[in-house]
Amino acid sequence: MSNVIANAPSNADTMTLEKEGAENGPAVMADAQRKSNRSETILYVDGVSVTFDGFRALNNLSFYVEPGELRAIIGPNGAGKTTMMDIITGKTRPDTGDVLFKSETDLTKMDEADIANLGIGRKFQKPTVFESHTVFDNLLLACSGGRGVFNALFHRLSGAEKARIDKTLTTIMLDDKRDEMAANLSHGQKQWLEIGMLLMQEPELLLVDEPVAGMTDSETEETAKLLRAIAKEYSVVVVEHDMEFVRDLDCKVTVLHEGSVLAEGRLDHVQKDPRVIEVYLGR
Amino acid sequence: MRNELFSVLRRSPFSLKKVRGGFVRLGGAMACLMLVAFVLPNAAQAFSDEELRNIAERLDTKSSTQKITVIEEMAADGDPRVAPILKAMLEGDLFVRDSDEHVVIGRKKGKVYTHIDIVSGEEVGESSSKELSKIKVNNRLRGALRDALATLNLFSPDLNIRTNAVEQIMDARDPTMLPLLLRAIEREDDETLLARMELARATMALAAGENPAERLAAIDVLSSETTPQIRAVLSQFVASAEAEGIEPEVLAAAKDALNDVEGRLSTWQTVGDVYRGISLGSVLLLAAVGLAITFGVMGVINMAHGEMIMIGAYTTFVVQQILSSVLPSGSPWSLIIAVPAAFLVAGMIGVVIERCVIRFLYGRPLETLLATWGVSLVLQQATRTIFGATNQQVTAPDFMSGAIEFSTGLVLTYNRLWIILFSLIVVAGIACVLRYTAFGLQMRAVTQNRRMAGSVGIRTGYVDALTFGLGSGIAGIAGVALSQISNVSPNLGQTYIIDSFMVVVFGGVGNLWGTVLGAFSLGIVNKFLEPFAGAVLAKIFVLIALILFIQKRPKGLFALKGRAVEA
Amino acid sequence: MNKKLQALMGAGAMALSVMTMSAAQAADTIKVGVLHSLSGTMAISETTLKDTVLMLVDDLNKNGGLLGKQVEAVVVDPASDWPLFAEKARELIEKDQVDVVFGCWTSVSRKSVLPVFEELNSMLFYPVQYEGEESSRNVFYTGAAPNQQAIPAVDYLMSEDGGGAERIVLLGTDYVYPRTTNKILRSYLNDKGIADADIMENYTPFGHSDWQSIVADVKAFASAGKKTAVVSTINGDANVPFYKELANQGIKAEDIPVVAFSVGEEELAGIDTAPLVGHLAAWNYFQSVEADANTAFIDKWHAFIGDDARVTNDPMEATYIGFNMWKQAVEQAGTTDVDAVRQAMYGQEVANLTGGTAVMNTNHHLSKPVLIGEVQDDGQFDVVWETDGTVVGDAWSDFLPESAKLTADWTYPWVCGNCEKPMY
Amino acid sequence: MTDYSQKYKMTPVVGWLLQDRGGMILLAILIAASILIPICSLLLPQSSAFHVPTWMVSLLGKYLCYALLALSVDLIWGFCGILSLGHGAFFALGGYAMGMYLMRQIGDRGVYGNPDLPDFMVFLNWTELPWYWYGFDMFWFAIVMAMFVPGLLAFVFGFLAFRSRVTGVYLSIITQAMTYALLLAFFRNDMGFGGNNGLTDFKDLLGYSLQSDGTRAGLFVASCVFLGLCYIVARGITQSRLGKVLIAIRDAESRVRFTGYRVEYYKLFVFTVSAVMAGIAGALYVPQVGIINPGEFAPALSIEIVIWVAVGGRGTLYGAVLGAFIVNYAKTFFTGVMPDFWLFFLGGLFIAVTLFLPKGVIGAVPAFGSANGQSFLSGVRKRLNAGGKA
Repeated sequence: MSNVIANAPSNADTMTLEKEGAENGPAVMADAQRKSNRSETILYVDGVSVTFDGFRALNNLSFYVEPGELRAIIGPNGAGKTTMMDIITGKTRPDTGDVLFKSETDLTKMDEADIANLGIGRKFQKPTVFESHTVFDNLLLACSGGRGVFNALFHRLSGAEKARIDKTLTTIMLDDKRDEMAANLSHGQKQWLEIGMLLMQEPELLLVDEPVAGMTDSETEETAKLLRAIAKEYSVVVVEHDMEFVRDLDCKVTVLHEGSVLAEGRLDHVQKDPRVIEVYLGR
Repeated sequence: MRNELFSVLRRSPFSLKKVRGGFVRLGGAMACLMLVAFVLPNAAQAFSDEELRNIAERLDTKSSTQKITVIEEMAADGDPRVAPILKAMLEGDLFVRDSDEHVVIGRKKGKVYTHIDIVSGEEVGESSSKELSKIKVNNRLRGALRDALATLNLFSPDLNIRTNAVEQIMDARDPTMLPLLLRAIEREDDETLLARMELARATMALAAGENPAERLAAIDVLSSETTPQIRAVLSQFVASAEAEGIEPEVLAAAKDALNDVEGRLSTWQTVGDVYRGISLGSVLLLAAVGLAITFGVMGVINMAHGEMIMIGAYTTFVVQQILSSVLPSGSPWSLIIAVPAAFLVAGMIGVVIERCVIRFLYGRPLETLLATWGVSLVLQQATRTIFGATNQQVTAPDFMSGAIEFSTGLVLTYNRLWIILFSLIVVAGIACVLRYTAFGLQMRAVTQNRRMAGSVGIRTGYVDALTFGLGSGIAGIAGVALSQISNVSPNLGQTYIIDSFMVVVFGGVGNLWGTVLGAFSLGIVNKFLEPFAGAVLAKIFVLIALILFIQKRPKGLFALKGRAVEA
Repeated sequence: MNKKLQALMGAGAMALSVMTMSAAQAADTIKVGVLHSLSGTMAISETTLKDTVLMLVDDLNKNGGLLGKQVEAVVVDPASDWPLFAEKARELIEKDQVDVVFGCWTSVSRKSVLPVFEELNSMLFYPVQYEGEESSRNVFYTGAAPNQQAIPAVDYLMSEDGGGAERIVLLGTDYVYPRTTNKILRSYLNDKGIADADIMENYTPFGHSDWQSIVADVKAFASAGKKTAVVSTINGDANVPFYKELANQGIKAEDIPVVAFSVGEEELAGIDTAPLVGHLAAWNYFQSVEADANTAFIDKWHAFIGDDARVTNDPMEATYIGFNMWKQAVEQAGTTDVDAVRQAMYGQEVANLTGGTAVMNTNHHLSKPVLIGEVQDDGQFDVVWETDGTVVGDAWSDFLPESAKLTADWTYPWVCGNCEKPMY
Repeated sequence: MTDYSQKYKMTPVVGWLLQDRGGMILLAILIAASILIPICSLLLPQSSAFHVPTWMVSLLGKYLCYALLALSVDLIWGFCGILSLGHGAFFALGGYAMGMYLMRQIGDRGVYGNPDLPDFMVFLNWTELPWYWYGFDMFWFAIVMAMFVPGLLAFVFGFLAFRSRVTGVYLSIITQAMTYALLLAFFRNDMGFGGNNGLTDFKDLLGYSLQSDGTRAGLFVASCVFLGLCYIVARGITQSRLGKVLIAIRDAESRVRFTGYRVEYYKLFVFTVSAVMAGIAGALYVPQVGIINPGEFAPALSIEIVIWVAVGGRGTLYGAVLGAFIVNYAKTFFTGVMPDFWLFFLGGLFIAVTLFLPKGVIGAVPAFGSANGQSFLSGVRKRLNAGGKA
């Protein structure tokens, strides 16, 4: 009963999708470098633009994330960070451009649930957990496995699932809160719980939107540690304002500005880029 | 297409005439027969005073047939004193005085009637209604009277009276009137009226015409005109011609003319549908626009919105009651005063509701539904307790009564025209308040980010109360307008509440222009469906279309896009 | 133990105590149930009838009551909610143990309570004109049946005095009364030689408020050259906007007369009638009729309600007739027992307010005169035509093939509301 | 607080029922009522102090149907945040299915004595039964239809609406539009459902006369049983992982989506189940009140249902049952006792409950405050605090 529902579209489907994407997209330049990039990437964003009522939120945005990579994305307000996340996770459809997962699956044609089941987890800017559920239930709901309606109706908790939940509870430092209502957690704890829920989904790619906003210094430090630990197992993209935190992450940084990539590289390298200085300090 | 429409417009002079239908009437026919025999236009005082008095006294009979005979006799000699008598009779002002059985014209002044002598036209006493017995008229008599008056008026020195008489004769389409009309045409020197007379002649000449040439000429005159009456004349002619056999070229010409007229009429029908749709839309808009603020801007699911409209309507009633002793009936002032009064009353009640109930419920939109539903029940019952459950009468001022009627059959009633205009003024007013005033700015600030607004020093509670008051007040103003077309009863609000929500949701919550466009498009769609599907099915189709439309655009016509929506 | 059970028990106890109380009171008073909506959509019409019954009860008590007892009115509010009508009827009969009920306005409310009255063998007086096609042992219909209203009205329209209409528009609200009446009328008109092409039928939803298109259609239909008249079975709320539109589009009574069966003085109270003079209504009663009984009734009504501006109307007279007939029948039977009163009802005569007498027939419908009135500019009607004598109300219309076969007669040896042959 | 490891070892149904104090009490009352009330009504003499009069049995039966209807609304509104303002439509459709069966049972006992056609069809000169009336002379078919038709409508409507992600007030308003459109459609005589007068004058059900006290008691018991069963089903749904997903959807719909659940399927499932329950309530309601007419589609009725739930306490299931009883009993009581002023009381009750008892009446009872509803209630309290500062 439990594994009836297929989560991802079949391979044949994704292949055709990919072909269409390749033909239609602007990336027909047949650039060898790109091709090789594509075959190795876990996330491939190319030439993506989107407009809201005349406002251009993303403008020909392209970047790539390799498997196992920890990537930080920074940028001033309105740079398009959250919109980019929306596009990757299927919440918003781009006007033009390609978004490929593991070089083969076209994400622009799928909806949130499909993308989530494909192995992309997302943490919101504002911590979003199920406040009316206990911490345990929050993790249980996120636990990978059948997402079908009847599957859920007749679901019985298995020992393996329980063990995984316990393990995650330890990872996110909420062991003692397992039966607490999520609504009663502190802001930082909610952030962790949300990260824990992502882990329960067993994703291949984690998108984390401002994980330390509103956290105390010690919490921020713990969070950085947590993310670095996670990054050992999964590919992680972190969007953040907090430079100190990004420095703590110690990873490659992409700077967004007005909907496109301004600079890319190590943090200290990027910080020396005059355009980045201009954007951050110039105004 | 545009040329065609243009030519249609050109060919149909916008002859503004007082509304009138009209058909062949037996009484009219007989009256005219007599006229043809005896009429002496401008004959001065054909009756002696005594004769007139005697003949008028014969009106005091129960039999309509006898009354008609008398009316015809009176009208036959074209005595100028007859017209006022017949006019009084038509208006139900002709009485028999019980004391001396004289026929007098009675003019009501307060509780007493002033008696006016029918011969001299002077006041000859007064009495209460008990001493007078009315000479009763029914619809048959009214028709006869009107035709008799028309023939008398055909030679009146007053151009307007003559014009009306011609229209009346044209409506009656009675071939026996033709000789009279011909005589009138000879004397007429007003160009416009002459054209109308020629047209009237053509309607009669078609059937009565002696030879093909006369008929073809008549058809030619008729085909230039676009009215439902002409269509009826032509189609009757075609039908009888086909049955009886007639010169083929005349029949063909008549058919062509009929097709022309029908084609132009159907264009006008479409124009009429659009107008009626806009008119329905303006009513929906007025009903919904207050809700666009309380629900659209503030997010309160305001089930008491309908009751605010009702309060506005009742305020109109009360204002009229208070002013009725001061102002003459038909004066526009009571309605004009009612507008700010309704705004204040409904607005104040709105503020009270906001302060006492709704302010505790911000952030719980669904619970506002329950509380305002309770408020609506209480307000309905309160109205019922204060004013009673029955309809109250709100009178229409003169400027809102009647209609502009185009000869093409299109009727634009004044009350609808004013309501369309009024709805646009109200919307423009709200738009200005929201856009250009400090209060509008504060209001937008509070609804977008309450906490932030509070911290920059806006008194959010104050703004909330005023905003809700504004929405309620505007609903009250809508009540003033709706009292002119609907019944003023405790159920008034319930009639409009569902439609109002549909309009706001269809347009997109929080968008004033969406509400405007939503109201007008729902109105027009409804009115276009109605002729085919009937009123009930049209409404069902509109509802289903709305449901399907929301599938297509889950946030209404004008939805905000982007991140802001769910933040 | 728990709240709900307690509440339940409480409800039960309350009901029981009310019942025992009413049993105790039954010795002293005769109870009359009043089942009219005081809230919701029908309150606008029905509230007046509740007040009428209260006035009649008041009057009766002032004159010494009935059978030496005081009469007590039990008023409930069925709130224009049809299943609630059935619930309240049951409550009145079983809990309050009323001897008779005056109530209902809409057909659906009557249909809803009918099984209750039949099951519990109680008595309902229904005071409103309706579509007929019903006969119940337990209901007395004191309003007009279609042959007491619609058929005479159409006769008048087609008569010389009425304008000699040759084309008829049947406008109605989309429910049973208009549908049935119009069906009967169509069949009747066909008999009279009016072809289907000259009949236009149009139905609108309840509370329809936008009449522009329909009035325009009527004008177009009337422009064909034949004298056209409108028969309106438009219900309640929708009438005010209809007449306002009619007035504004300038439809004059002498051109296209409109005769209505659901518009009386009360409905016109919300409209400025000056532009509507000459339009018609058919009823068994008009306030304007000059008769001593009527003047006395109107004065009493004004005194009771405390407002001289309030009008009287046909359903009020029907209530008046029904109430007095019941009173006489109770006096004759010497008891309020339903079966005895029912037998005493047949042949019972009550003077109409407008002159003449109304007689209760064994089909539970009245014989009454039919009046046609013209709207006047003061919101009243002026009678322009009336039947020579009284017209016997038909439970089953002669103009519907299936019902023409049926007879209603509740006296032995018939004792049947819908039989083709006598039953014994 | 709750030991999940313990809980999941038990037989699930018994397990979560034991956890559910309010539900246990409700079921106990239902069982007691279904035994005691028929006895008190049928066996005890009229004179007995404990005799329950027939009208009371019918009245309670009617309340039970309303309670089931409220339960169905609470299932979607309290647990999934779908505020349906058109649930009366499903109730009425269920009622019509039952009404059609009862109508067919009349047979030739109608006034026109036509064995094939109901009276209103004879009267409209219809010569044969419309196709959609076929099969309704069979009880089982009518019962299946009473569940299938509302379920199908809910499925189609829900499929469209949830797929397009129509949420919040937009959803509420289109459900209202749906029931309003059905109201207008059923008013039409041409629809073949008796127009405004609806279906009435029923004689018997499965051969038992509807006028007899025994049948009334039987219908009452059936109402108790179905309310109990539907309660158990509803509780089962809310206690399952699916129920947790529903609550999660209510609180944070997009989070659920990003967690990989197909929110629209979940909503569709629970919406359909709820509509089926409403249909059952309608089917039980009609034989007890003796009439079904388009008035049941009235948008105002659907709003009232939501109010029952709110008064009782949203998101608790038994609260909805309690709310339906309180409001309807108040209505019965006040319309009889103070017919001219009862709307003041009812309106006042609604305002007072929203202002002072945001968790409904059940939330005011301390023993229930901590049950399943707790999380919801604390959420409300928080929002109240946030909003109340204005």
